[in-house]
Amino acid sequence: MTIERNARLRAVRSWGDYFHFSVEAPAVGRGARPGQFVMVKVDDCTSPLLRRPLGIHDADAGGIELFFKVAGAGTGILSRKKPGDRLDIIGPLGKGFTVGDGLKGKKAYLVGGGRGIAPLFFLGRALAAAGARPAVFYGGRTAADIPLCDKFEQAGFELHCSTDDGSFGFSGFVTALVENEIIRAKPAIVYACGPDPMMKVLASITAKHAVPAEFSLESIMGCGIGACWGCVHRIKDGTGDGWVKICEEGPVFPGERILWL
Amino acid sequence: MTIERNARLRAVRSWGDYFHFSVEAPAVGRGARPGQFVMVKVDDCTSPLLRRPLGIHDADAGGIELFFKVAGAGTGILSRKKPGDRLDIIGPLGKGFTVGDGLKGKKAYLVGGGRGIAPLFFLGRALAAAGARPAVFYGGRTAADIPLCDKFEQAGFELHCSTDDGSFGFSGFVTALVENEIIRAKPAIVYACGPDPMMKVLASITAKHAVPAEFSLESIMGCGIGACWGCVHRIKDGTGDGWVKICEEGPVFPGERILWL
Amino acid sequence: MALTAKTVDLSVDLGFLTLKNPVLAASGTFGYGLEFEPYLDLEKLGGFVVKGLYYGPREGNPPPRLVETPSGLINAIGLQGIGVEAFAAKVLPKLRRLRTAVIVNVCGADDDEYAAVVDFLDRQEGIAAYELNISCPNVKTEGLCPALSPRTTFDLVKRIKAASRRPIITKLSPNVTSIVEIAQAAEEAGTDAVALVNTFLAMALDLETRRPKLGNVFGGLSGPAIKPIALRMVYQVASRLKVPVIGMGGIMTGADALEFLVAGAAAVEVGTASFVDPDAAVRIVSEMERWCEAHGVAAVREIVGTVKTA
Amino acid sequence: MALTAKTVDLSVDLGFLTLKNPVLAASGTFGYGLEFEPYLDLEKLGGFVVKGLYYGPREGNPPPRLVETPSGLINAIGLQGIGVEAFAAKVLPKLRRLRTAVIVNVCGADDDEYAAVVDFLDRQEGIAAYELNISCPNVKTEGLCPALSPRTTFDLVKRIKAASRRPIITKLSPNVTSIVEIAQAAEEAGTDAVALVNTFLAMALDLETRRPKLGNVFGGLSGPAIKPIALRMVYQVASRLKVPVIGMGGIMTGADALEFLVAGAAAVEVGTASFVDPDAAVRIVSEMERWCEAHGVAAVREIVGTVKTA
Ligand SMILES: Cc1cc2nc3c(=O)[nH]c(=O)nc-3n(C[C@H](O)[C@H](O)[C@H](O)COP(=O)(O)OP(=O)(O)OC[C@H]3O[C@@H](n4cnc5c(N)ncnc54)[C@H](O)[C@@H]3O)c2cc1C
Ligand SMILES: Cc1cc2nc3c(=O)[nH]c(=O)nc-3n(C[C@H](O)[C@H](O)[C@H](O)COP(=O)(O)OP(=O)(O)OC[C@H]3O[C@@H](n4cnc5c(N)ncnc54)[C@H](O)[C@@H]3O)c2cc1C
Ligand SMILES: Cc1cc2nc3c(=O)[nH]c(=O)nc-3n(C[C@H](O)[C@H](O)[C@H](O)COP(=O)(O)O)c2cc1C
Ligand SMILES: Cc1cc2nc3c(=O)[nH]c(=O)nc-3n(C[C@H](O)[C@H](O)[C@H](O)COP(=O)(O)O)c2cc1C
Ligand code: FES
Ligand code: FES
Repeated sequence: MTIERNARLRAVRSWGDYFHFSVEAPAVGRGARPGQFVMVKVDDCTSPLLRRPLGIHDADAGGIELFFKVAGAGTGILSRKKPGDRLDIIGPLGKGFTVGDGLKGKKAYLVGGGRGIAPLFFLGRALAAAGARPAVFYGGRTAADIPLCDKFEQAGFELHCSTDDGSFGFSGFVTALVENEIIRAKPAIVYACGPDPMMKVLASITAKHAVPAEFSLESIMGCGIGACWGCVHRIKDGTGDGWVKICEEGPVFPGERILWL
Repeated sequence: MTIERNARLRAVRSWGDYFHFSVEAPAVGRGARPGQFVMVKVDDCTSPLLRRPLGIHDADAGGIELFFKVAGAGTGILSRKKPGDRLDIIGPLGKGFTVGDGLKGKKAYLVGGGRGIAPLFFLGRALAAAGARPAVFYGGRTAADIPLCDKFEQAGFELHCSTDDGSFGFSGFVTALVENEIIRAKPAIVYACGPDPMMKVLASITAKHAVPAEFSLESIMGCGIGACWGCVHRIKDGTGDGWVKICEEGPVFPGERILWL
Repeated sequence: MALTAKTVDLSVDLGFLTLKNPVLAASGTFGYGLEFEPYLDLEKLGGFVVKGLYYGPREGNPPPRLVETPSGLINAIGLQGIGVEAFAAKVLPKLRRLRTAVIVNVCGADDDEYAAVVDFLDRQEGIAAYELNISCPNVKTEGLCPALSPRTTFDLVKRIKAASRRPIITKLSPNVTSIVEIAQAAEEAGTDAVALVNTFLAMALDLETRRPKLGNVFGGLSGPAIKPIALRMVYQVASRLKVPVIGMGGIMTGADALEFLVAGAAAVEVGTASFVDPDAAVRIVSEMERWCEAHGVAAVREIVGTVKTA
Repeated sequence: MALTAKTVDLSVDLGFLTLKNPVLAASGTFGYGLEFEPYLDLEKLGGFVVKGLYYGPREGNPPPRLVETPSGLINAIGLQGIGVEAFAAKVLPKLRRLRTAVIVNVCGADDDEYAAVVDFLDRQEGIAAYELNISCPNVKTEGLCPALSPRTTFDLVKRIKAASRRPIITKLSPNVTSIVEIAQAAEEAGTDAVALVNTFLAMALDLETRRPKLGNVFGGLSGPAIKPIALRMVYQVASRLKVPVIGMGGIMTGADALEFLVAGAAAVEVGTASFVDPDAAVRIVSEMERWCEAHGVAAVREIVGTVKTA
């Protein structure tokens, strides 16, 4: 958990509304685990006022990578940064995905919808390093929403793509594609990040097929460090359920603990 | 009075905190007279909220030039614009300096302090075109505050420079330099733009020597178009005095009508 | 789908006045209207409210009169203006020709002066309604004004309503514990509509000199900074009043204006935005129109007061 | 001029409590303090106010709980928290070790609960003072809270002050017609200090769904947007009260904090800024120190209440 006020933007790639940043930030990169996130200050201006949470797309000792979609003012300002510009980021934050030793040799399905693909590259790399056999399911509304297909393929991942409109890969929701594959070959675990409706469907699919699953949740965040109680989601614990802070106890939760509202 | 939302920034020059912009804005440039100003939107962000007033440094049928000093957030944002960026400007606004026919063959002194030099280049050109003999007095705190000396010289103006610290030209206030010259050779008129204290002193000098003078005043401006009553200065009229809108009736006023507070 | 040019009905009926669209330019931010002719077509507005008028000409406050704050503007103009006689002689003849609603913002140092202004204006033609400015924070000590108490609001509105031949819009102050209580007092006194909000009493200091940044020390805060509070007040008032509510406070875009309508405003006023973009009010009208088109809303009045909370 | 490292005396004396510097982290924006240990040295703060505590644990409001507005933030957390018993058992032992003032923000659904919280905490060690939160707009309908009336303020403060063995700081709401009147009621009831302002009652709508953006419909506005109003209120109150005023509302920089001191605040609290920069409060302390150095101010308390208006 470092404040890196002077992280140099090394390189920018973009595909329409989607942007990939490579950022020099050794202290953040060194500590990062898959599923964690950073809080990025987009501007010195007080509007937008708050930092924006972005998943860690990849990390090494030199820094981190980010992958984001322009969703509004904050990500819009961010998208106009140029290589050489400085970013002010805090991270790594939150608890990531569980990459257990027990996964060695086993299949793991990684399901990303749209910008939700962001943390799954880093996760896939970690799984492969741990000896698991990751397969990535990457869905979007249309072909333009899944720009990272090449990157995943080049990195040697088993990749299944889908588009809602059938413009690329499987035609239909990525959840249907995943269910087909679960039926064909049941994985040891499913990891997912994407819009709530997608994850809600996936939660019922994994429950139905009794596959353990972990989901990375989203919320508007005030602080990202557990201080404001702004980012809560309904989560079950031992005795009951309550509003749990995503930034601190998440953003990743086991499927069976999440109450979808 | 045009709103030019898409004025292309053609070129930028800078000297420390001072910036020179060349802006493509034909409709604004064509209508401009010396001493008028534009209102510039520095950003889409709501902070700073208001446009910033800047004098027209030069103008022709293709556009205008601006010359400004970074004074705070707004001019700071402006200073980071790059050639090719678009500016949103309104102008030309206000009433400018009087360039009367009666000045033919006569001496006119143009006195600029710091960023107050901005409108005097355009004025000097207009005076020369009208057959007057302009002499420019350009003062600053130190040599770094009078970066346009070369430009005025290259344009063929008679130029007198001063710095408060003596690092370039006459050592002392520009007002003292002007008074010396008025005593040597009384001009037909004095025009000035600069900080209030400078202009106040100059007003008493020109009054003492009975030289007509025109001063360009500054104020924080809400609208720049006479709608908010935010930019008033104490000005005498036929019957008495009152708070008069600088943006609409000025920014230039004859010396004898201005009440310095 | 091919859209014909005029699919959306933007008109709104305030009961006492029909506006061609719900957007009025707000008082004090639109001069006497004419200042904006180079930048927009005044007839494209629902209407405009001219700068607050006292009976006689007024000096206003010493400068500085404006200071910017984050996403806001504090003003302490102090209602400088030409007075009703000059207004009637020099301005009104030009405004009268416009096919748009001209509303006059009525001020007074005391109740008698409000009455005198209305009495004088009642004898002029070409005014659609009066907006009773009982809420300017810039004229008395620390923002004192009739709109701070239900009693003074009731008394003043009652007196002016009884005397006036024209509809009265009472403009409320946000600097109160219960805006609903004040609005209800105005309604009971017979106002034809309420307009809210006027500016928030505020100040700014220059740290270097330790002096107030405004000549008047206190001023009124407007602009996007206040929008969330203004919207809350409009929502609270609109659900409890029978007379129409005119909403304002930080409206910069068509979306902002539509939010005020959803919250219950029958019409809106655009203030500070006209300083940033002199054509803001007309842009906002067309942004509203486009939003309605894109969302299949045939008449903008359909969305008034449609907040879903269940 | 060569300056030695520690030329400026930053300490301030509130009468009942001496702070090493005038900067406190504000309640609800600083968790229980410990969340910030990775980012700043808690002992460099004048102190901090922990998140508001009810007697028992509290659920808080349904999400969404936050929405950004221009230069502002609306929150409707609804005081989710662990309650006094868990606080005393799990948090306080860690806070007690810190050499900085730990202030507890005390909440209650009714007067009895406030009293019960204070009674319980009175039996714990390591608390410098109580901040009586009579002004949270997020728990009852449309922002109702004791701080909206002088009567309820007086009664509650009087009762708690009589029962408490520790100093009481009463935290006031800005959602009132006369903040001075409420502050005076708190002073008459015996409060040791007042803190202002809490958040402004506000709302935001999602135009597409026409739903409130907050689960609780209403929330409290904080951040730079409110600073000009908060500063005005601090100035009004400070000149009329004998007890010290703790000022807050939109403080982001050392200059902002110094402005509140000039306006009359004896100390300040830093709220929303800690979300933007977790180390904001400590940065503000050092910015204040540097400003004092550069301006030859030997002790920061010298600038308290030094507005020049003549
Ligand atoms: C832990 C975490 C990790 C994230 N990682 C990524 C990532 O790697 N790549 C990426 O593209 N995005 C990611 N997001 C989402 C990203 O933070 C938001 O898109 C961004 O904050 C929007 O900011 P904005 O100013 O551009 O849009 P705004 O104008 O603030 O919002 C645009 C719209 O999105 C909604 N919104 C804003 N923030 C969120 C949010 N956090 N969750 C849901 N809806 C929201 C708003 O209500 C609004 O309707 C992540 C979010 C979280 C909580
Ligand atoms: C008609 C007119 C023409 C101008 N022409 C030029 C020009 O050609 N070149 C140039 O460099 N500047 C010019 N100025 C001044 C320029 O507008 C201000 O420097 C600018 O608006 C400051 O904005 P900012 O956001 O950078 O600073 P801010 O942060 O807004 O202000 C910085 C400091 O300057 C003070 N200030 C701000 N605006 C003014 C103002 N208008 N007058 C006096 N003090 C002010 C503020 O109170 C503050 O102390 C002109 C002003 C006017 C009224
Ligand atoms: C410079 C200025 C002058 C104003 N003058 C008046 C006035 O004369 N009468 C009045 O009722 N309101 C006046 N107002 C208040 C506005 O009409 C409006 O209520 C307020 O600014 C909030 O709207 P906004 O945020 O869109 O500006 C003035 C506001 C500003 C900024
Ligand atoms: C998320 C959030 C939670 C808050 N919780 C509390 C609280 O528990 N008790 C309290 O007295 N004030 C609470 N406040 C109000 C702040 O302490 C402070 O009064 C207010 O935010 C204004 O200061 P600022 O603009 O610096 O944030 C909260 C504010 C925010 C933004
Ligand atoms: S974002 Fe503040 S607690 Fe999670
Ligand atoms: S700046 Fe608005 S009247 Fe001059």
